[in-house]
Amino acid sequence: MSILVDDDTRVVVQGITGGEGNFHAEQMIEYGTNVVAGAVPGKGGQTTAGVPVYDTVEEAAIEENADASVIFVPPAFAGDAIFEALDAPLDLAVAITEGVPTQDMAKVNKRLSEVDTHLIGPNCPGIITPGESKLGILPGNIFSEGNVGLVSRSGTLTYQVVDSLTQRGIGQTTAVGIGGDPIIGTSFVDALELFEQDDETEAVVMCGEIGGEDEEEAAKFIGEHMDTPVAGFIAGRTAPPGKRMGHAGAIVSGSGTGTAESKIEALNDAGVPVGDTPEEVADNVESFL
Amino acid sequence: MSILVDDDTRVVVQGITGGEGNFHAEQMIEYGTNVVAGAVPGKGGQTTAGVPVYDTVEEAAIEENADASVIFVPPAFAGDAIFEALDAPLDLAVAITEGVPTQDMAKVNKRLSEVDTHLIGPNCPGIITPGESKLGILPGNIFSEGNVGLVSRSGTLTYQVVDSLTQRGIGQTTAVGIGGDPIIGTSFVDALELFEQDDETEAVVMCGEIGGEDEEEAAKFIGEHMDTPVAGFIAGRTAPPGKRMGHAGAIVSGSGTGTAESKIEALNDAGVPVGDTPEEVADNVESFL
Amino acid sequence: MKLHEYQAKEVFADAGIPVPESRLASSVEAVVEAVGEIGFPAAVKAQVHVGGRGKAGGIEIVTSEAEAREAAESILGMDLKGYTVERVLVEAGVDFVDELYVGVTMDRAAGEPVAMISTEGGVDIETVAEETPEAIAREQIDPAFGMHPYESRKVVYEAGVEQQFAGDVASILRTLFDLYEDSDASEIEVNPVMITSDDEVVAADAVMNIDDDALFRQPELAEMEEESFENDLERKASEYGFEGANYVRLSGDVGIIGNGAGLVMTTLDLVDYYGGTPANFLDIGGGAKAERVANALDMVFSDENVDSVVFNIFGGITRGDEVAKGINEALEQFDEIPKPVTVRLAGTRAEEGMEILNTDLVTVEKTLESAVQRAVADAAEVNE
Amino acid sequence: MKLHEYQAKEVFADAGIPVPESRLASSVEAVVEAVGEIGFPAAVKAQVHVGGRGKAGGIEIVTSEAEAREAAESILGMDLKGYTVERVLVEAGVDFVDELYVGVTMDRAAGEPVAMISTEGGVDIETVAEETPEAIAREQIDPAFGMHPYESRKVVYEAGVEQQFAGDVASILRTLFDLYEDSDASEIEVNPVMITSDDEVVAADAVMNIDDDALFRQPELAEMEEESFENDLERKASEYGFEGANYVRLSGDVGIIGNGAGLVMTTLDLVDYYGGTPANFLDIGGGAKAERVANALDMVFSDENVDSVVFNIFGGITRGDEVAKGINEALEQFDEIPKPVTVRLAGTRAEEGMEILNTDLVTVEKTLESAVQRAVADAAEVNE
Repeated sequence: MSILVDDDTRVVVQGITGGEGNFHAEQMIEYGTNVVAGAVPGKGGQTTAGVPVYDTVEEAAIEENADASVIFVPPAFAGDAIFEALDAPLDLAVAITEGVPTQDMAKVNKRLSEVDTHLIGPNCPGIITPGESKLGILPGNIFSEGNVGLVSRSGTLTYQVVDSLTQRGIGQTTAVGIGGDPIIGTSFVDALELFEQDDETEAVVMCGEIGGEDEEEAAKFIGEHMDTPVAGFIAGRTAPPGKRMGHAGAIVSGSGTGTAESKIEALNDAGVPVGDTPEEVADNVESFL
Repeated sequence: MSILVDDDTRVVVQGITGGEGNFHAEQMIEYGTNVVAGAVPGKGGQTTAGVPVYDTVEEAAIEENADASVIFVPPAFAGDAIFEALDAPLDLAVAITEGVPTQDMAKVNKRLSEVDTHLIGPNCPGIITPGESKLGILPGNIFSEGNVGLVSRSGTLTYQVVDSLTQRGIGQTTAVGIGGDPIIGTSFVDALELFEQDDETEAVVMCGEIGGEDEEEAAKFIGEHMDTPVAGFIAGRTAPPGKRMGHAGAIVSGSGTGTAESKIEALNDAGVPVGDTPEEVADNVESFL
Repeated sequence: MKLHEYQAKEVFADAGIPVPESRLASSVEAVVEAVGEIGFPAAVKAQVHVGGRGKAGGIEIVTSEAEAREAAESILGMDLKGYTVERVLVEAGVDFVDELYVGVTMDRAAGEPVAMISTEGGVDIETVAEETPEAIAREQIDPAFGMHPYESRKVVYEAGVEQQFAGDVASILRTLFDLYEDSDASEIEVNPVMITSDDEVVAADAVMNIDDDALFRQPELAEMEEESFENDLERKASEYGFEGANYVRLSGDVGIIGNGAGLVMTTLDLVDYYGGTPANFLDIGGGAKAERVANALDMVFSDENVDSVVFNIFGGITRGDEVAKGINEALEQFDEIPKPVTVRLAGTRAEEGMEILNTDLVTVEKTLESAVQRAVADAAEVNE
Repeated sequence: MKLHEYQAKEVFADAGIPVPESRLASSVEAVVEAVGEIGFPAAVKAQVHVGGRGKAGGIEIVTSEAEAREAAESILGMDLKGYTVERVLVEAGVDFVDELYVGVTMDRAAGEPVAMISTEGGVDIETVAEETPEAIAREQIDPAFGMHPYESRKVVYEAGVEQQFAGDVASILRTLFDLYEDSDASEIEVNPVMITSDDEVVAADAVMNIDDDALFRQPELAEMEEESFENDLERKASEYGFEGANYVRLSGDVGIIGNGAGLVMTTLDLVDYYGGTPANFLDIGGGAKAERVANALDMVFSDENVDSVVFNIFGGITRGDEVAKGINEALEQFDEIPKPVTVRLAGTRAEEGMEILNTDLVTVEKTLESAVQRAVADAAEVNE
């Protein structure tokens, strides 16, 4: 079992003819992902990375029965690409693009309330169900099949934790990078809910960071609705207020909301141990199994 | 029984300090309508037509338990006034204003899909449940209590038909003028559905006119879902294509859609007799009772 | 309000849509001068609000000064479906290899704008819509968001526009949609958009109708209205405030005045039902005072086709006594009543109104049916 | 990107929001000249991106030329919370009777903008938000529709703005919201909006932060960025393309470079955890090539506070060999390595990278923990 993606997921790559899109389409196919099409306006009829390219996502959905997309489209056009995926309609859209203007995402967020599509990202590494399907840029080789779910706002931090787990022989059901932007599609709560419902997921790792209140809401959800144990990590403990740390969403406001302390306290209150180092997180997961 | 409004309806008048708003607020109160407040930005704290005025509709809804509004606001501000009523939120908003820009109504229409409020109008005479409550500008004296429901795109045409009915001793449950604009809140189908559900309504008069496809949809609804008999009328049989007849919505497009013939045929097919004159409509209603 | 082709093209050009070079001309000499500047071939196009100008002889392609002069002489002043041509647009001829239809209008049933493209351009799109509706690609646009770029591409590709031109056509569609919103248009269409022999994409015709109810916030477009009037009656209707199609001239001989669009339409229908022909639709609206009533009468009397007049008022907010006063005032100015007037008053203060009415000047009828019958009979008498 | 007060006020004034008359000055003489034109009283306000300028001595009210000169001499060149004041805004003093807070920002949890007004203006709004949140009226705005006029009125009335000024304040709020959308702002606030003794409503301060990710479509605002840099390091970061807060200077002595915001933050946290203090946050992003890596090293070396550097790379799309090449290239330029560098590589091509690295120039550590501990120890050694 897994969440959101598996062997059957039929993927269209938006922006497949671009450098990044092309490279990662090939990487995904190599990993075993069922990439069925590309979508790039004006490039319909071509073949790239061995799959047919269509001018619109809708055509790819109709002609190739695609039900998910991965979006490698420059920031200026990424909002539009997400709207196109939602309207196709697909079941899942994974937006890798970093640097999508926040107000574009506010509009996307409004549309998300009107449709049934899951959006992951933007500014995220994607989602992987080890051994089955990978949608995004995650390095497949560090993942292994197993029973731990993982959800994170950060890409490379995820790799760090996964690497520790895999080296200890602890595999993963699904790992999802939800992205580091202020407004994103799938939230911690959304992902945790799916992991809670997944029979094979026996423990979950949640890597949060400073900024926003998503971790606090997740803590509340864990406390009230989850039986599956969760091990936490929060990056950005040393970040001073008012300074954005790389991720557009990683900023402690002047009024002190979004601090690491608040998030760690909320998680601890919900019974979630929060590691001081990535290795400690792996220790905590090991103790659950 | 009745539809949408009755003795208990608590009405706020938007634009009550304007000439029309003030005059009709007094007329409504005189008729017995439960007018509980006015709402006019910048006039909060005043008393007009014997009721307190608030700066916002929300305040009127909270302070006076208003659940419906009648909107007498100039066209440039009417779209905003409707949004305010929907957001308050009220159960019913009746927009009397004529000349609301169509694109403002397209936006209102989108918002209507997101809320539970009934909107009647704009560009309509309002709604009346004889002997109980009147929201709008209809002349109360021509109506009488009884068992015939009436729905119409036109104001004075409604009066003409109601007058015939009342003179024959045939009273009305509720009469609703849905308005003559291309985009309106409550449609024929909406009103017919409510009349069908109303136990006291034994027959319905539906006065349509050229333009759009609302009458055709109503005919379909009547044929498939209504037991209550309906007598029809269609104004504008002699209107040439491409000429708008007063109402912004009353126009037969060049391609021939929205013609009186199409509407009459659809109604006849649904078993609805369509009178050639208003008197014939009254004859048809009389034959149902 | 309908813009003329030359007005709409000005708006298009300002928004960055490519249009052929052109000059407006209202004399033969101006046409000759214009072709001198523009070169040949050129099109001389009548500027009147009439569909199918080409078939009716309102558009000619000229390849020499002599032909231009000839075309100008034949088109300027010609009667085109009842309208006199006072202006022509002289436009550079376009050597095209393909024609598209591109338009934006309001889908009433959905309450949303709809964008349309068809590769069956250059012909009557309404015929296409009836006979081969699948040849028109349509995309409904959420009015809260406006048109997303992907939506413009979707409709372009669905219509089957060649890939080479897809970007340009999508860009024109987006600009048209933005104009549609920004100008409070009720309809914008370009038929045809031409693909030229050197692979340019050009708007060769232009239809742009503005929502009358939104002109108050479109001052630049409202200024164009004066030039868009086709005759004195339209100008007079605007001066009297019978705008927004509250006065519509028709071709019959019974003048009709009433309050409320539905009731006036019904009065027209009854004139027809009783064997007459309506000369106009005139809705004085709700709560009209005496002056407005008098203006309405003057409006209808000004139409030389009118042989009799019927007034049909059902008072709600309109008061019968005010209407009666207006009718008396208007008619008392005349030594002799120009056309027979029949009046039917009902509703608010109808009794008082009927008492006030000067029955030396008008005929009073009690019912709608009898009033219409009387007016039809009066008109028939004039025509005998 | 944060606009300076004088930049934001230019934007406000262009949008029609009333602001006091003002001049920008970067010398004492220019300040004296400015007060000569503007008159007294006047405010001399330091233009640096620091909160609480007033309390820190960065704002003075002057009532004579002598006072203006004195204020200019004291403020220009002063150190305000680590920033050197290079420019002051000289502004007409406003005689106010009341102060409001008016702002628009993004409500992250809701994913919608939120408009705020408080009658507790003029003081730190974040203190108000914590201590008396009910004193701030808030209204979430649907980003698809934008702000409806009624929404601006609602928040104005809910905040308890006096009816006399409600219209003007609502109008300022609507203009601010339109600016927020049109400028891709992440935050706009005016604190205070002043109600003057002659019943005018004036924006007396101005905060406007622009979404870095949207600067590509805000060319006019992007041009203001150059003037908004506070020091050479910020300018250098922008030149190297470490924009969007990928380089953030802090106050410690361990320089930190890594790939991916979460991992870099974690590295900072570990530096702290092991007893060190981070000098900066520097994220080279995904897939960095050798040149970018070299630039990152130069960036960190340029900070005089830095005593040691730790590189932490977990390669996904970033390749360890590329990173190693960049580190070698950067360090081989020096006769002597300016500060000790510790490198930890993991993930894609980490093995190859570790083989490439010149261990004469850097220390290689196998784990994140050991690398951080080493860098902390190196910095401690310098400070002994």
